[in-house]
Amino acid sequence: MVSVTSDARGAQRSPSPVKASSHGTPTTPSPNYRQLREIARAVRRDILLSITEAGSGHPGGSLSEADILVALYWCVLRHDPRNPAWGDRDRLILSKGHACPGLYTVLAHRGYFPKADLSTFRKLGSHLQGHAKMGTPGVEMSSGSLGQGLSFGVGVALAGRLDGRSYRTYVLLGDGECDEGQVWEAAMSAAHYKVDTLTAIVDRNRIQNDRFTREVMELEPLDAKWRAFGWRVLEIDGHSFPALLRALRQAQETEGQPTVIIARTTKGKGVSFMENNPAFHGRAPTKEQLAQALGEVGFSRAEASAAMKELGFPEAKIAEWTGLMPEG
Amino acid sequence: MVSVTSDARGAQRSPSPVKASSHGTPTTPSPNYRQLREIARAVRRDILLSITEAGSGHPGGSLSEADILVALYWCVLRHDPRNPAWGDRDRLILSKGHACPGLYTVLAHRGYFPKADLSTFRKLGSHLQGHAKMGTPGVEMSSGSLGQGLSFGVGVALAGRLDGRSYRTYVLLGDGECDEGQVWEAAMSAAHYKVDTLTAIVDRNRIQNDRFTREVMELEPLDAKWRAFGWRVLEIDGHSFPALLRALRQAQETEGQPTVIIARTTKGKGVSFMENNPAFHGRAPTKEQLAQALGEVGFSRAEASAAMKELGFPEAKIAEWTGLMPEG
Amino acid sequence: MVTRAAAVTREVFGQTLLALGKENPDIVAVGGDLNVSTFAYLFGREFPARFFDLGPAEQNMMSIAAGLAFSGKIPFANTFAVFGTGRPYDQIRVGIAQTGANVKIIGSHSGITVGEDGVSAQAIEDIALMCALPGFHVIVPSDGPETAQAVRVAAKERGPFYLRLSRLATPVLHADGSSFRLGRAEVMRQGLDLTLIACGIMVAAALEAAETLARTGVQARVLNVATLQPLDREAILQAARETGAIVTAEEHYINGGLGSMVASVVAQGYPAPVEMVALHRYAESGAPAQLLAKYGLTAADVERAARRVMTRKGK
Amino acid sequence: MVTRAAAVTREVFGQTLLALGKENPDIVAVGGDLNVSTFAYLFGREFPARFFDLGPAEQNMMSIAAGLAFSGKIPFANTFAVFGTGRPYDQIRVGIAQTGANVKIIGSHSGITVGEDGVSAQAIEDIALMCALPGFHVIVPSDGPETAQAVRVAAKERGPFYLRLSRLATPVLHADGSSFRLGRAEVMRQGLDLTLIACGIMVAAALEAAETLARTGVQARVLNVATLQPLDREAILQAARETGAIVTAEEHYINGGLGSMVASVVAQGYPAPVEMVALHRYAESGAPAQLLAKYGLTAADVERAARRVMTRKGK
Ligand SMILES: Cc1ncc(C[n+]2csc(CCOP(=O)(O)OP(=O)(O)O)c2C)c(N)n1
Ligand SMILES: Cc1ncc(C[n+]2csc(CCOP(=O)(O)OP(=O)(O)O)c2C)c(N)n1
Ligand SMILES: [Mg+2]
Ligand SMILES: [Mg+2]
Repeated sequence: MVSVTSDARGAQRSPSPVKASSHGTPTTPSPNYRQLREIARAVRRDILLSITEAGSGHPGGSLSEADILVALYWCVLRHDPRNPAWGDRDRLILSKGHACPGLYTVLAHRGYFPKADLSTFRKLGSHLQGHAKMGTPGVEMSSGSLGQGLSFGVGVALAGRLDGRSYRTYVLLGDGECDEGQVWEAAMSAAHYKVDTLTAIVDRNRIQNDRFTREVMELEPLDAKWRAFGWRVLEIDGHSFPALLRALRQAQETEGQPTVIIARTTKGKGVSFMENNPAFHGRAPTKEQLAQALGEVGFSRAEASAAMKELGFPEAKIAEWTGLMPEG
Repeated sequence: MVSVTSDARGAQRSPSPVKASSHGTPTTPSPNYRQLREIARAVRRDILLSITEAGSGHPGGSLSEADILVALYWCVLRHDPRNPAWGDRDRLILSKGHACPGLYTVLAHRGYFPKADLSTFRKLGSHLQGHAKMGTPGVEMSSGSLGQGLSFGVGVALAGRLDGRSYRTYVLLGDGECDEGQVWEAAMSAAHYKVDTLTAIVDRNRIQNDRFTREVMELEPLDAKWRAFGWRVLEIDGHSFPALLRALRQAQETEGQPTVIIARTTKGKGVSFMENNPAFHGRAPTKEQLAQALGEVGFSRAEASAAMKELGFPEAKIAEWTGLMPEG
Repeated sequence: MVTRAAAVTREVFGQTLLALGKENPDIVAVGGDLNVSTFAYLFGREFPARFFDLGPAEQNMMSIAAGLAFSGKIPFANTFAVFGTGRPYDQIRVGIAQTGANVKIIGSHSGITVGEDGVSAQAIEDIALMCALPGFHVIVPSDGPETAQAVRVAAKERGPFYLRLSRLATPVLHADGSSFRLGRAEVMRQGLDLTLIACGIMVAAALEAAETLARTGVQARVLNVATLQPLDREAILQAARETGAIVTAEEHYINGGLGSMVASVVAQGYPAPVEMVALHRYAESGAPAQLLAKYGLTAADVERAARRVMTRKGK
Repeated sequence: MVTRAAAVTREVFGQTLLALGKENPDIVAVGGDLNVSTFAYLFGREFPARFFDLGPAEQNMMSIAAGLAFSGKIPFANTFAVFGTGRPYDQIRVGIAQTGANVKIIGSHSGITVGEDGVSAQAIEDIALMCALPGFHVIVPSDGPETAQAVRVAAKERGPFYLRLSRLATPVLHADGSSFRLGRAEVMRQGLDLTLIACGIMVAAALEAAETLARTGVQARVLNVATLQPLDREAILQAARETGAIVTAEEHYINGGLGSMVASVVAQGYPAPVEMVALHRYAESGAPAQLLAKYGLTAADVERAARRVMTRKGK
C-alpha cells in the first residue's frame, strides 16, 4: 500500500516505508519512520509560518492533523503532483476545511504548487483561500462549512465504483465536526451502499471551536457510534506513523463496509502553549509566539531562516522573526 | 403512571389501567387492555374515514402508530383536553407529521375538538391541515418536514427543566425519518444535556415513502445506534398495550439519560391490503377499499354508519359508502 | 397557443431523464425517498446501478451529488422543491454554487398547487433561494414540452441548474421540441399596451388574461420568463420601452422572485409601472384551484393587475 | 453624524444580551460552538443554566430554539450568519417562520467583511433568504447603538427576528439609545437631488458619499433602512417622489436584497431610476477593506452610482 513514486501512474503499493526527501516532490520513494517524522516537523514549521504571516487561521487542528496527512501523502495515496486531475488518483478530502494550512503545506511539500505560495495564505488574490477551495491543485473539495466532506466522499467513491476505477477515497474529519447530523447521514449511506473504498479519519483532538468536545457536546462512545452506523472502526494514536500506516493498510483490506480510523491526536501538537488549548483553535500566533513555537518544533534560527526564504518571505521579515528565536 | 382523569390538574399516575369509554373524553378513568383495543379500533376506523374523505393523506403510518397514541393519550399523558395550554401538561410531539390523521383522531376522541372536524381534514379552511400545524388544539408542533421533532422536544424538555416543571416530553418518530441527520444531532444533544424527561418512540414499521427501509436506507442495528448516542433503549411490540405501557413506565423511571422506545409495528396495521404495503404510505383508499377496510377493522355497516354520522358525513355519503360494505 | 392537452411536468422530467440515461452513461440520479412522486423512479428502474436513493437525508444527497459531479458524472438530484432547496441550502451553496458543480437539482411539487399537503410542503421561496446563488441556472418551465427541453439543456450545459416543477398537470402551451432557450425570454403573444411577464404555471394564466383583455381592446404582450437566472434583461427592458407597463405573475412569495427581479431590471434600466401577482403570506391545505383563487393567483387576478397598471401607465 | 468612534456590532449584541438576561429570566440562548465569536459567551458565563451550546449542529439548534420558544422562553440563537440562515433554513421556515415562533436569530460575521475566512463563511445571500419568509422581521443595524436597540426590540416584540451583524468594528453613527424604530426607515441626512438607501455597513459609506457629493453641490438624502422586512414602503416612495432618483447600497448579492426590494417598491408605487451597489459574484479571501474595494462596496462606488443615477434622472 505504501507508495511515494512521483509518477503515480506506475505506482505500486509496497508494504513498508523506506525514505524520501523532506523537501518538494520526493526524489526517492518510501521514507522510513524517522524521515516521516522529519517531514512532519517541516510541515508543522510551515503551517506556523503561513498562519502567522496571514495573521489569522487555524493552527490547532492543522498541527493535530499533520502526521495523518504526511502518512497519507508520502506513504499511502497513489497520486501524481504533476497531474492532479489524474483519474485514477486516490482522493484525500479535507472535510475540516479550516485546517487547510495542514493540507496546503503537505501539497506544497509534495510539489503540487510552489512552497512560496504558502506565504500568500488568506491574502487577496492567492489561490490558498482561508478555507480550502477547489481550483487549488490537489484540493479535492471546497470546504469551510463543516459536515459536508464525508457525503462528498461517498459521491466520489460511488463514481469510482461506477467507472470501475480502483482509486480509494479518504475523508479527514474533525471530531467537533461529528456534531453535524450530515456526518451521520453520510455514514449511514456509505454503509448502506457498502462503499468499502471509502476511509474516514477522525482527527480526535478532543477540542472544537470554543471548548473541549466533552464540554460542548459529548461524542463518546465515538467508536460505538460508527460501529452502529455500519463501519469498521480502528482506533489509534494519530501521531504514530506505524499505527497510522497499519490502520490505513487495514482499511484498504476491508471488504463490504467502509472503515473509520479514529486517530487520537493532540490539538496544537508540537507547540506547548497550543497543545490542548482551545484558544488556538482559530487564532494566529504573534511573531513572538511563532519564534517560541519554531524552537519547540525543533528548528534553529538558521533553519527557520532557510525555510522562510523558501516560503518567499522578504529578508527583513526573516531577520525580524527569526531574531525573536532563542540563540543557536 | 397511568391516568385518564379528564381534569389533569389533579391527575395522579396510577400503576394499572382500568377502564374508559371509547368515545370522546372518558367519563371513567383507566381503561383496561380490552378497552384500549376497542378504542384503537375506533381510532383506526376514523383515520380511514377522514383520509378517504380527504382523498389524499397517509394511512400506512397513521395505522401503525395508532396503538402508541392510544396508550399515550388514554393511559400515560397527564393532560387536559379542556385546557390544551395547561403549563404542566405532558407533551406529545408528532415528528412524523404526515401521520397526523392518527393524532387528529386521538385528539378528537379525547375531546380536544369535535369529531366532526375529522371529515374536514385537508380541506380549505379546516384547522386539520395536511401535516399537523400548531393552532389545532392539542397539536404541540408544526410538522411535515421530517427530522425536526426530536430537536423541538429537546427544547421543550429543557424549558421544563429550567422552569422546575415536572412534565414529560414524548416525541413520536418514523423509522424512515431516522435517515435525517438532524435526528442524530438531537439524540446527541439530549444525551449530552441528560434530558431524562424526554422519551422518543420510533414507529418501526420498516417502510418509508417509496419502499422498505432496508431497501432505501438500512437502519439496523437501530438499537445500537441509539445506545451509542447515549440513550436507554427499549424494544417492544408496538401493537401490544401491555408492552407499550410497561416501556413507557420504564422510560419515566429512567434517570440521567433519555429513553427511546423502538416500537415494532406493522405499517397499515389492521387492513390486509395496506399492511406492509409501501403503496399505502401516502395514498388514500378508494371508497370500495374503505368499505373493505372498515370490515376488516371489525365494523358492521350499522357501526360504520353511526361513526360516519358522528364525523359529520352527509346521509347520502353514509349510505353510499357503507352500502359498499359486506352485509351484517 | 393554449391547447386542451395537459402534461405533468414532473412526469415529463422522469421520462426525459430516462431517455437521457440511455443516451449518456454519465447521467446518474440521487433521490430522497420521493422517487415515485418525482418520476425519477423511471430512471432508477432502468438503471439501478446509476441511481442512489439516500432516503430523506437531503443534505447528504446534495453533497453526494457534488462528489459525483466532480468525478465526471452528471447527477440529477430530485425531490420536492422544499426539500431540494431550503433543507440542503448550505450544501448547495458551498458544494455546488461556489464550485460551479455540474449538478442538476429537480424540485417537484413547487408552489401552493401542491395543495392538500399544506404549508410545510409548499415551496413559495425557492426561486428567491436559488436566485440568491451567483451563477446558478434557475429554470421554471411553463409546461411539459418546455420541461423536456429544459431537462435536456440542463444535462448538456455544464454547471449548476435548478428546475422548478409542479405537482399537477398543466396546459400544454408549446409544441414538442420547440422554443426553450436558456437565458432567453419567450414572447408568447404580441401586444403593445402592456406586458404580462410570467413563469411556470402562471404563463397559462397570463395567456388567458391576455385573451380576456383583448376582448376589451387591450393588447397585452405575454412574456414567458422560463429562465429566472440568468435573466433576459433585454427582453424585459424592451417590454418596458415598447409597452410602458408590466404585470408580473408567479406562484411564489412576493419577495425575491420574478416580480422583484423584473422590478430590479426596469428600475435600473427603464423605469415603468409594475404590478405584481404573487403570494403575500403562507397558504394552507386545500384543493389547488381553491388555493389559487383564495391566494390570488388566477387569470382574473392577472387581469385585474393589468387593469391597475393600465390606469397607472398614463401618469 | 459620523463620529470617529467605532463599535463591533456582535460585541454590542453580546453585552446587550447579557443585560437583557439580567432583566428577564425567560431569555435563554442557544449556540453553535461559535459563542466566543458572537459574544454570546458573555451571557453563557453569567447564566450557564440558560445557555445551551449545541456544537456545530445548526439544524438542531434552530428546532430546539423553536421548542424553547413555545415553552415560554425567548431564545436567542446565535452563530455566524451563514450557519444561522442557509444551513438550518428548513428548520427556520417550518419551525419558526410558519409558526411565528418567538425566536431571535443572530447572524454575526455577515457579508464579505468576514474577510480572510473566504467564501464559505461570507454570507451574501442571507437577506434574500430571510426576507423570503413571510412575517420574519429582518434587521440589519448600521452601528453599535442601533444594534443594542434592535436586540432590545427583538427581545420585546413577539415573533421571529433575524439580526444581521458584522465581524468588524463599524463607525458609530447614532447616539446611544436613539433612533431605531422597527419597520421605519431613518433619514440620516436630508437632500432633494437623490436618495441613497443603505443598510448595515453601507450606511456609513452612503453618508461619506453624500458628503463628497455635497461638495460638488449635489444634495443627497440618506435613508438608513435597518428593517428590511417589514419594509418602510412609505419612506422609500417619498424618496422616489421627492428626489426622483435612488441609489441602493448593501453588502449582499444583487438578487433578493435591499436593492431588489427597493426596486419592487418604486416599480409598484412610483417608478424612478435606481442604481444598485451590491455584489455580483462570490468574493474570496482577503482583508475586508481590500475586498470592499475589489468588489465595489466603497463610498466611492456609491458616489459613482449616484452620478450615474443623476444623469438618468433627467430623462
Ligand atoms: C457548519 C459549520 N458550523 C460551524 C462552523 C464554525 N467552526 C469552524 S471550526 C469549528 C470547530 C470544529 O471542531 P473540530 O471539527 O474538532 O476541528 P479541529 O479540532 O480538527 O480543528 C466550528 C464550530 C463551521 N465551519 N461550519
Ligand atoms: C425533510 C423531508 N424529506 C422528505 C419528506 C417526504 N416524506 C414524507 S413521509 C416520508 C417517509 C417517512 O417514512 P417514515 O418515517 O418511516 O414514516 P411512516 O412509515 O411512519 O409513515 C418522506 C420521505 C419529508 N416529509 N420531509
Ligand atoms: Mg477537534
Ligand atoms: Mg416507516
